[in-house]
Amino acid sequence: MDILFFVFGIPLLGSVILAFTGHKNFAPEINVAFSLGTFIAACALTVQVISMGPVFAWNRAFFIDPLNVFIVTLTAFVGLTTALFSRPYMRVERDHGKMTPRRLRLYHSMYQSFSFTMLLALTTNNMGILWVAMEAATLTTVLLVSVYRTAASLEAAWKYFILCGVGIAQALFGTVLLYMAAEKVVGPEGGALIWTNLDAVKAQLDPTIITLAFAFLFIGYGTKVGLVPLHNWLPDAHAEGPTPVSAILSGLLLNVALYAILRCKVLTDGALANALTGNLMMGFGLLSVVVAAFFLSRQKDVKRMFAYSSIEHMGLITFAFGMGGPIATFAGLLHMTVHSLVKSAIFFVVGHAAQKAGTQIMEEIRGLVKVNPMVGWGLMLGSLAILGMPPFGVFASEFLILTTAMREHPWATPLLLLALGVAFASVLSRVLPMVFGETSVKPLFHPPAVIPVFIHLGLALLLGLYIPTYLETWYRQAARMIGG
Amino acid sequence: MSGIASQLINLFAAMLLLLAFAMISQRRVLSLIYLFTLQGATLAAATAVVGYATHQPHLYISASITLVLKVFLIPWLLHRVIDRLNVRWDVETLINIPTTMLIGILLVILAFYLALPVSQLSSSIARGTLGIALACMLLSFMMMITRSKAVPQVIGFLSMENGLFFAATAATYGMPMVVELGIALDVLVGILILGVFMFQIREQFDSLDIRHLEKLKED
Amino acid sequence: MNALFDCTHLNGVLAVAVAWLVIGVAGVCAMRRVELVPRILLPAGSVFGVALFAIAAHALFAPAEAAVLPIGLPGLPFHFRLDGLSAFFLMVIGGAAAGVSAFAAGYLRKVEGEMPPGLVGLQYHVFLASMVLVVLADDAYAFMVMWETMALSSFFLVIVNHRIEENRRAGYLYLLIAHIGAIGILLCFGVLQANTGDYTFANMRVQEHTPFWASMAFLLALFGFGAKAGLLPLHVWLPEAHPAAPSPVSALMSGVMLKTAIYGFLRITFDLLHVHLWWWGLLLLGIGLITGLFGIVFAAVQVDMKRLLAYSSIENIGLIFAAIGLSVLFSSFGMTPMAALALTAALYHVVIHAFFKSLLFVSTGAVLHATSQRSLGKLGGLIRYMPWVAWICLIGVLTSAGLPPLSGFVSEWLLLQGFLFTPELPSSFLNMLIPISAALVALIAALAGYTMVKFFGIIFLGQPREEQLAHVHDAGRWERAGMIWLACGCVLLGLLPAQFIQFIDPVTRQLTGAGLGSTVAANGWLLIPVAAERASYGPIIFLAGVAASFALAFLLVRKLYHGRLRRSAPWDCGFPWLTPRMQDTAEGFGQPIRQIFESLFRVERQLPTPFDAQPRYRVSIGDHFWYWLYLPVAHVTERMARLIGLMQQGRISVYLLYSFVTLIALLVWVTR
Amino acid sequence: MNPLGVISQLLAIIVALALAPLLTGWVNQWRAWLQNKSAPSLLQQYRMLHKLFNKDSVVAVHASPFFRIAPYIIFGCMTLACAIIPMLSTDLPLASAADAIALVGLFALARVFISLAAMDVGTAFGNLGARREMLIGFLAEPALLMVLFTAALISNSTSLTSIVDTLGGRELAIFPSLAFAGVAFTMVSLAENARVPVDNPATHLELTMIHEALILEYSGRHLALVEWAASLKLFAYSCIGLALFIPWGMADAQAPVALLLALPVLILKLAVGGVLLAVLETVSAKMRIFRVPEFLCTAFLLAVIAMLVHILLGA
Repeated sequence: MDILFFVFGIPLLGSVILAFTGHKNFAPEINVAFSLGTFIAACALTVQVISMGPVFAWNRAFFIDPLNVFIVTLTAFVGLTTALFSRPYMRVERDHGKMTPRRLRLYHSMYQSFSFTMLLALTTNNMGILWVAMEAATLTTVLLVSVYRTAASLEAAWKYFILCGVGIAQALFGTVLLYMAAEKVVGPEGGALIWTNLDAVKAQLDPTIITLAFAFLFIGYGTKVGLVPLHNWLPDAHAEGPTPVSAILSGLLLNVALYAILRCKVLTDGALANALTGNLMMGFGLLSVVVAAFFLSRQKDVKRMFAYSSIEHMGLITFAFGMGGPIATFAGLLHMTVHSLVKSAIFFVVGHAAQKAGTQIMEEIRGLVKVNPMVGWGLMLGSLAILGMPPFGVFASEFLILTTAMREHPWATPLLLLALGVAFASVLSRVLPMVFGETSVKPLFHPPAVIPVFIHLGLALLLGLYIPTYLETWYRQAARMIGG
Repeated sequence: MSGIASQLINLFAAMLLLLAFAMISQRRVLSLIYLFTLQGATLAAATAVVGYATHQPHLYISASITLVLKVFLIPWLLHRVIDRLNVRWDVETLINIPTTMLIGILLVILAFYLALPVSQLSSSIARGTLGIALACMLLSFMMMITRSKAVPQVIGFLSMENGLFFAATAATYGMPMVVELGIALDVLVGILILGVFMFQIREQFDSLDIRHLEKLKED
Repeated sequence: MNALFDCTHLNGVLAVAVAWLVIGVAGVCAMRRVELVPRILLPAGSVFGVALFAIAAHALFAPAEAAVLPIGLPGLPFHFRLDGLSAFFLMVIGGAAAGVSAFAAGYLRKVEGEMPPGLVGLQYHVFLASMVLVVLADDAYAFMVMWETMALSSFFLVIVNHRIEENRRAGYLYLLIAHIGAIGILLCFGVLQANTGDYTFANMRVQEHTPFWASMAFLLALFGFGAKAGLLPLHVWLPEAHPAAPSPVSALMSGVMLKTAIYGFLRITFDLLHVHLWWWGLLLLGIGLITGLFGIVFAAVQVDMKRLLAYSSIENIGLIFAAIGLSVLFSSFGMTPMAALALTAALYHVVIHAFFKSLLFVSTGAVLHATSQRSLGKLGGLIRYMPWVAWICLIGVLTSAGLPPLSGFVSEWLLLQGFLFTPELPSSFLNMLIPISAALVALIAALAGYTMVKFFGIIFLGQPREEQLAHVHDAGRWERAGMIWLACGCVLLGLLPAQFIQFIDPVTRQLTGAGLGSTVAANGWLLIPVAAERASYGPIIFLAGVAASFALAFLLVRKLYHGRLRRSAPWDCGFPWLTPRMQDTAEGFGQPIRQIFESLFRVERQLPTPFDAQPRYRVSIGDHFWYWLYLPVAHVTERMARLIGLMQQGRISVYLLYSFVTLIALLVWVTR
Repeated sequence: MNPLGVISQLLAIIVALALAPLLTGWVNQWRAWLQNKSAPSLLQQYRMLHKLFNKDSVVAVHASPFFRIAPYIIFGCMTLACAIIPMLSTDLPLASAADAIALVGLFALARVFISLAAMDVGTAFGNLGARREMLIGFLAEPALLMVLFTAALISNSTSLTSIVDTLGGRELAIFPSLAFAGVAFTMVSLAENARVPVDNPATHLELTMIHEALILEYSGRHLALVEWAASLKLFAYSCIGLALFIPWGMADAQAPVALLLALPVLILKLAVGGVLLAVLETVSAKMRIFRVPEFLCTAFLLAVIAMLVHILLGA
């Protein structure tokens, strides 16, 4: 009986309870309470891991090491803040009549089960279960995206389902191949899908199978990371779902999918002597960065725009991990953290802004600093942070990535320069008139939840200026595991 | 004994491939469902035979799961859906059938080429069939691409899962039990959600033609 | 390496930076109390500016000090180091900031724009502090963080009046170019760290680079810092951003912030890279001079006084870069004394530009404050109503025109002296080019005179072109104080070059290994860079000469004749209906330049036809770079975006096809 | 700073102040003769100055103090200019305070002040004159600077005295660079001193006038000072020309006799130069104001070519 049980026991319980009480007036608070519980459990887990190193649970079915524990904490934290944000947001939606009691029940219950699947995917030691959890995450988020039942949201959800379902299917085939390769080494019984076992014997795994397997796994989980050209579901899903869902999609789901890829990368690198995985990740990462940057310059819908910026940043992170080496890997992990913090913060403010203006079209959102300075400055600072302006943490990681790339892969830097420039120009040119300038809209009757926004931004700021030593050692260990 | 078994398995594998082609060439929704059911049955049988031949009891279980899920439950659901939404008419494909067939043949060749080195390394009696499994998967993938209605797309998706199951069986006598169960659960939930979706899509667009689902795009 | 809290120069400077930050935050805490910022905070800030000036001046002659702050990236805490170069630029920052803050104390009484004064004060002081820390930074990360903070704070100051659309546009353009430049600098550091993963300047100093990588670093630095300094063709933000910002901010941006770019460039070119290739120098010289000519020619035809000054900043930056280029050229041939001479000219110009450009900008601020009028065509005759501003501004104008005995002339003189040594360069090809450059420098200087006469004459002299100008008020107490401080800088730097060069000497010794200090010190009041028979310049004697003959003439005329004076109307050429509107306009004054340099401009004229009911003549001066470089780039980007956008036209089958093709391709690739 | 130096310095200043109007008068006289007019007397300039000093000076109602200070400053500048240009001797204590570049700066200072003063009154003519003066200035200045640079490169120094020392000390040789420089210098000084073909000091034709437009509002003592400054400027330019191109006969340091000898030599050279100027003015026609930039650009180019020639041929 250990903390791990609570980490995903709580959200599971929460989803069950909220399935019945989700429409009640106090449901948002319950939601927050469960997320808080999860977060506390996650923190306790973190402490445990930091103090006594990697832990196994339930005869090696679950495994917590520095790599996943930090994503676990991040997940739990963003889950909590998003729950805080969704309180006033969903109230407003209900008052606008966009959320019926049934939908609220569905929403809250799915919210909890989504964080359950995330945590399951993160903590499991079994590649098969990892796949199952990812698929389950897809299912829950599909329901969340389609919660408004509008034509657009249905279309988005359908595309999301089909594309990710197909992608995930590839991942399953990859897993089968992996199992097949492992079985010959580990033996048919004795959990040939247990990651730690595989990690122990990864050098003996057969290269040809592993190569094939990684190809499938990369396509599969890459679809969920949103790598170009597998990204097409992502903007629709972000734009059409409720804003808290967009926040957790960008803040959590993408990270977890990338985490899955990293786990596979470690094994593959062990099995193969060549730089296959690195090249693949750099190539797709770079492609994503560039393409997403150009997409950014054509957006009209604010949430869609920031969805593309998520693609861009995921590409950057993938590129960093692809480069490998201690600095780049460290930067990748750091970027993962700050991106999910900042991006979810942006979605919070965007959500409020869109509710005020009653639209997500950027031309019709104007002069936020006039109506509500907190929201306005939140959006301004958040956008600047996500665009890599110091002293926010995004800049720290981009600094490390670019400087490392400059000497190791100079060919990539012009593309990165181009992409970052275009992205900066596009986003800033749209955010400026939204934040400043004239406006006519009225303030909302529910006070917006700006605390989560500024908590996130504050943390991002902190990570840019000062990284606590335990966090640093944690990152370093993780980086070492990924093979930095 | 195992000789017959392996022959049986190869036979079933061949049937699966045949069915996959049949699905590609099939125009009518109803017969698509029948073919899918048949595919599921074949898959279950193949699994069972492998289990019998290699004395692996858990394969019986997965065989039975397959049977229940893919022969009875899902086809039944699909039938209900198309009855409710009466969309039993013909499906026009985006690419014409002969072309699809040709591409399909190319895909099969590719799949075999890919699977050959791998299946050399397999210890399973069904090793030769891995290529077929991969081929089935790719074929159903292509079917999803070419179909313009929701139901056939879903069927393609499911038959892709069939291909995966068969691959698992053929290559490695199936995955660990817990994983099998998990996958089965996901498939089940997935099909349920899809079913619900189809109703909602229907009431939104009063048609299941996914060409209505092309509003969200870059303009 | 010294502990915090013991009394060193570095800690003193850091203390000033912190003090500025505290002042800024204090302003925000009392957001509602409008008068707090101008009454108390800004004067305090200006006092700290003086303190910074003093500390830095003292630190110049002290050995370098370093400190490490416990913040930053893991394994890369913020390193700060105070050596000659940084101390010198800190002097510039402190000196200019003191004057400008004092002026702002008077200027910001009236709330500027939509932002509450507390917020403006915060951004203003963060801007100051970040500039200080940029100059102190001793590792790439600290440098970049402070650099971007500087850009960000100044960006917010530019869009203080964000209601006005073109201000937002100006701020946008500014931040965009600044950021892209910053990425260039970042990549330059990436080159310099040479895969060591150690981003301290100390490490970069010891790295040896192949010529390819060294040139790469140099070009990236030129791109990055050029974008900030406003070198062609990255200058377009400057004339947009400066008019948009409140005048004290324009003063700081133009007078000080541009200098941080010079600082960074010197730091990288002379300190971190120790090889110099001769074509670097040539490149710098070329770009610098073209920038200078372009800037001054455009300044001469402007009709908005702040735009005029902005373009003149471009010109000055160009001259500074030309001097640096000359210095690089010399040092690449190992002629260190000449390199030192050219570098001295550059640094001297850095200082005086900081002073006179700040002075001119704050003067425009005072005029703007009194008349709320930026267009030269609606000003005039202000010397009668605001004599303080006018006469102090005159000093700035004469300095900026590069006239003896004021300081503007000294740097020009030193630069030309530098050119006179070029025949000693070993390459005859260079010898051919240098006279042309010298000629260009002379031309630029002369044009500066033209522009400044236009600037001062149209604003302050003549008759007021609008009625309401007749009752404008002069600058207030604080404003005068700030302006006088800056004016004193211009005058003293002009009269005591020999003394001030002692302050530049440590820097040139640090960067080039030689300095003028000793030779200049040898003969007191005369400025003799090399040898008395080669060249000498004694501003004080010069001034004494003019003053003496002035006084003698005055006295003699009064003594031998009389001092009678009659007032009467000016001669109206027999046309009694003269109005002030009939005076020469700014356009008119710039017209000859527009004719001579026609090809540099993109002129759009609206000529009246004989049939117009009320005929009007409109002419607008455009910048070719905008149409030849920026718009095409924008169009290409847009077209590419449209092409890429085709990828996503909503059809799920197509999306599936993408994944399918990717899968197949990948499989084929991995198993090849 | 030896007593002799002080003496020669003072002598130089006095000679300049005294002879400047005379030179102007001389040129005007010759011009009149060459154009078959009856010439004014040689002392006409002095008479005029005296008259102007006696008159009240009438100042526009809204003229600022600047307007009244300017003439004195201009006069001061020109005096200093004459003081630092070696005309009699190369032993000038003041010369060390300002070298060739500073000399150009000095002229620029005077120009800026007179232009600003002209703009102060705010009449159409003042502004017009100021604009044209600055236009000529910004083209003439670099040209003059280049001419001086050529000499400076030859003698490796920008200090006027040592330039003259080297040029005067050398044996007679043809310097092609100096030839170019000489032509350029002549053109520049024509422009700078408001002479035909650039400007015509004898007319008040508003389409063309430059110098006269500048000083239109001046009268009385102020006008006198401005006019005196103008003739000083002409004197200074002539002396520069002489110093650069025919420097012989000038006294160098510690030679009182040579100093006494130098004066008649100078007067002779000036007389010849004045005649040449008059001839030049007579044979050439006043050009349109828009042709002036071309004229001066030619001068500028000639000067640059002179430098190039020097660097190419080392001569």
